[in-house]
Amino acid sequence: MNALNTTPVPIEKFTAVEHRFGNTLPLLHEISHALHRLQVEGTVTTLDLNAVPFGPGDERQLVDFLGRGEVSAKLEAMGDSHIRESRYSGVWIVEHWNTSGERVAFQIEITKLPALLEAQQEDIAESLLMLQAALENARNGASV
Amino acid sequence: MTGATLERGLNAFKEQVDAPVAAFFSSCVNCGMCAEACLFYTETGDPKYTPIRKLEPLRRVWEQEYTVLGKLKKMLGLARPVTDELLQEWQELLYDSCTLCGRCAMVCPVGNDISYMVRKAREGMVASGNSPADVRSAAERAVRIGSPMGLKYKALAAQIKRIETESGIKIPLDVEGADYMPLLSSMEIINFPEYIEALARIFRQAKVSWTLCSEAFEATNTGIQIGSSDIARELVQRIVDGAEKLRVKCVIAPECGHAYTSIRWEGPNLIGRPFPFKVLHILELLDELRASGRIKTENLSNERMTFHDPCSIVRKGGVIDSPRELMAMVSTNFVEMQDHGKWNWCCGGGGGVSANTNAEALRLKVFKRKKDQIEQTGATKLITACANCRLVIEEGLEEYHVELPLEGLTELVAQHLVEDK
Amino acid sequence: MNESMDFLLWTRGTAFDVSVAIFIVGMLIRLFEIVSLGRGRDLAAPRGTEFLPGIRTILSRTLPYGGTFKRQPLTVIAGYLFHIGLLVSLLLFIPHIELFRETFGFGWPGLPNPIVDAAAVLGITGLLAALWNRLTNPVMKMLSDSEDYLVWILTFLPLLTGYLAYHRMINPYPLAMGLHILSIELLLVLFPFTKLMHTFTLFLARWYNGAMSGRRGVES
Amino acid sequence: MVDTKTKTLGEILRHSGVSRRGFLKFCTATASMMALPPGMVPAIAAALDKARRPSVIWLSFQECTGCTESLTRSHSPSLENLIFDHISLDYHHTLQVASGDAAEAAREEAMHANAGSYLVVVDGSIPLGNPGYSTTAGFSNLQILEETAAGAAAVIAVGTCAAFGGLPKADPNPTGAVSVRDIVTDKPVINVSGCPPIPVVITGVLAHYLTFGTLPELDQYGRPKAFYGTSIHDRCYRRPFYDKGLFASTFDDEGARSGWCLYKLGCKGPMTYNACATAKWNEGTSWPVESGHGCLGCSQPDFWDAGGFYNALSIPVGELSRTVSYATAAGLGLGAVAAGINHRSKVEANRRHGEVTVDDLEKTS
Repeated sequence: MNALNTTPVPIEKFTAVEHRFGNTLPLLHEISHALHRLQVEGTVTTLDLNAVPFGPGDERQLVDFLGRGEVSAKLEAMGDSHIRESRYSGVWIVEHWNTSGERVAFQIEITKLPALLEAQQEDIAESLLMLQAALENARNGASV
Repeated sequence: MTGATLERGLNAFKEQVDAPVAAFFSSCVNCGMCAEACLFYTETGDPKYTPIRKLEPLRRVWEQEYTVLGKLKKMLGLARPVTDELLQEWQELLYDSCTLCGRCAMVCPVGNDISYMVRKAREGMVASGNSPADVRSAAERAVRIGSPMGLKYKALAAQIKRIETESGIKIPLDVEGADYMPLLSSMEIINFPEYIEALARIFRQAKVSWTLCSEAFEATNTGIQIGSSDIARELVQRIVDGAEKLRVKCVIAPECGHAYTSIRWEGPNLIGRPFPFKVLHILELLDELRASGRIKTENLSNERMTFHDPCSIVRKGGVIDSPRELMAMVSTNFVEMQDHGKWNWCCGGGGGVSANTNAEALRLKVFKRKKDQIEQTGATKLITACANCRLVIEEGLEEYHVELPLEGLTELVAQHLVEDK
Repeated sequence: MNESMDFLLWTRGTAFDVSVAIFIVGMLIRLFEIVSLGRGRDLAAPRGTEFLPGIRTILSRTLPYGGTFKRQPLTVIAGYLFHIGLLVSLLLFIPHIELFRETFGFGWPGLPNPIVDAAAVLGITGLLAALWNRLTNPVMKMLSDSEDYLVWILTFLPLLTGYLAYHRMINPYPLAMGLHILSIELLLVLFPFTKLMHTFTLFLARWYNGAMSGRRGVES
Repeated sequence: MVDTKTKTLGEILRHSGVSRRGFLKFCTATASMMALPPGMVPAIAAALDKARRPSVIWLSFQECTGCTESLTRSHSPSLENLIFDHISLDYHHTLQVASGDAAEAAREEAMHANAGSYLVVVDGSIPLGNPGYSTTAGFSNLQILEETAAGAAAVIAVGTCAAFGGLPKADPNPTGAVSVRDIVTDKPVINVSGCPPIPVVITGVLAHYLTFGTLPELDQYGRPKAFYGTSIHDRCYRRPFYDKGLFASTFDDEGARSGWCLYKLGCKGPMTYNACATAKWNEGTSWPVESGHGCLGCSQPDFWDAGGFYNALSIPVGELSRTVSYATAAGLGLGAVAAGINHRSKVEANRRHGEVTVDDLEKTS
């Protein structure tokens, strides 16, 4: 091992340069049009960023541009999900991770409230049953 | 060999195709620009007069004899043959409607020298018996009698005698060892003998050693006009023989376009050897005399004059500046035509057209181009340096009822010559 | 199966080799055919020289004479448009330059694609105008034979297919590119045997014209 | 324990305690993976809710196992796990525990039990030159494929070898390799080409079948349009440089460092249809062009024979310089012959010239 360590192996120093490839600007225009539609017609738009051919640095540029707004939510269902409003109200950044901590979806939603934050009908029904069962248990003498 | 046959014609076409012809045909893209340079098209609007189209028979021979694909097509029977009917139809295009003026060769974007090819195509027309009857008989007269107009030395001798008597100047004849031997055109002898007198006066003043040759005075060459090198050679040979016999240093071409071409540019190639003498056009000689101060002029005219450039002398002969220099010797009010010098428009009668009665109506029609060009200048006198142009223009102006005096440049110089009395 | 890729590979492979070979062999045969006919030595005493006037005419005939330009502006303008469009697209498009570099071992700088694209559009426009001119101008109409129209098609197709391939207007792309290459191959194969030869022989023709005139002391 | 063979996916997930939110998130990820628009999520949710688990038989022929590697090392294993949890991978040489007769028995059992509804996945090409070139348990690849495909609902040809013959078929194709489509003509065959294919594309196709019970829309090469619908070039983030005419000329020049277009360095992106530019590789880290190397065109038929990897796409496949030199030599020879013929022709015409005198001007008839 020592011999290997002393062998001079030149390592090129590489400082990654972030180039602007111009792919974020059209996307921002699309977001702007979607926001206008939301304001006027109330139409909800979802953009799947996995389908956008980002170059290196493009994604960070977009996220930096959108910034952070007032609301931020974390969801724990089959891995984490982060849903946060950007500095532009009505524009939400949604990221889903799987249980192994890898991002499986990256979206921008232009909506008043991302649907995933709402309690779901099926879960409500299940919750109601569970709650009723719990109350039944309590009435039967169990301590609340 | 006797008589003209299609076979001899085809062989002649085949002989005439050379590398320039092959390069020209390979390059033509049928863009039609040559039509716009040709007065036979511009004045009639008939596309059949498009210069390059006039070469269809020669083009077919080139294609079928000298290109791989053409030979193949000919073998498979797909090629359009050159027939006697085709050549008959093309007589009008190769003779009546082409004066060999060479203007088309100046505009062709790919650089085709169309008049070079028309001259060559006529060889095939002659050998196949498709040359116009009038030009044919002129050629016969030239060979048999000595001049296309049937004029013999007797006539010249009479003119010489008359001029000598009237002017009192001796005209040297058959003087061995003279420097210059001027040639004359039949037209000058018959229609414009003033030219001979003008020469005599100018040469006397400039102390030029010169002589006429009784065996070789005729400069015109119907072999060139009809397009037969064999006939042209015979006629040129007479001049060469005369000049060599008199051991002159220089032969002077007269005010005649095609005569200059035949003796200056084609002559040595026809006889197959360089001349032992120089050939100059009379305007070149006069310009030399002017430049060396041997002739001077006086009483310059302020009449508005313009100059018609004879195609064979100017565009195709290269005598471009001399006429301008000489005009400045005689006139203070010289105006150029809009297209002049190498861009000049033809009078419509060169290349044998004026000798061809079939072409007469067409020639008068297309003369409109020249007439308009002259009128545009507002000149009251027209000068030129070609007896044929002069006759054709006179006839044309008469047809269009335009009154305008015409004069030869040499005579004009003689008129203003400062002479030691 | 896989038609368009097979087609593309065929056009980039066998067909390209064959057509380039035919082009070169044909060109050489044609040039030899022309030059072998010779030109008689001119025995007349020259007034001027041949070489420089010949070169001068090679260059000067690229510009039209004013008088004829005024009479036939469409012929001149359409001619310029399509020749420039064609030459720019052919010689200054970077993918084409790479092909030349591979063939000859050297290349040259190209132009940005939008400029080449514009040149191609001009070229296509020029060719359409030239066709219209050929069909309507009485002189050209009379002169034109089937070869003129064949040559027009052979010239038009590479520009058109190149334009369509670049803008990916034919799908899939291998088909578009294959068609483009095929159109070039057609052009190459027929080039030596049609008046497309003028591309090369015009230099000869102009030189002969200029030299013969130059000898007589005339700038042609 | 839920019987995964009879329950729907929705039932299985809910039984495992996955909330509706979790399910929707799964559907969103699935839609994204299948390259479907986000608007399709409700439809996917509805379909997945009712989806049943299909049986899958995986056959490996003349291949390098790179396709399986690609799939099993894909960047979102839990998602694929979910999918694989809900398909029944009943036979796979490389992955299955069983071997020998037991393995073959498993294949036959799966074929029997799911006749007409199972999926066959194939990686590798089929040699027709000699059946012995590639065999499994004494059966030639051709026999196994024909037998297995007979009762299948559809065949998925994974990788360029299975889809188009791939490397084994490269010139001169010593084994006589053919693609699945050359053999299976009476069943839908989906080509998932690439060398290897992008993992999410493989799972995306399976997910599509699982979700909708149908096969996705295919392009003219039999590939799912959702992934192969646009070329690498059209989705490439370096495309603006191509348009501006800014190209890297070597792998270490200023252009390469500045991330310019790799066309001159042989990028086959313009003719290649695949999802690399968006799906990317290695957990979405990068993809060939982003890492500075041109696309090899591996998802296209015959990519191995499509000219040098480092030659620009516009450069022909053959050795052009050689063709040019040979043709020039031939042209000089033939040209000399043509010149000789023309010269002789003209000399002959000159020889036959009879002098034209003024007596020869009239036609003789």
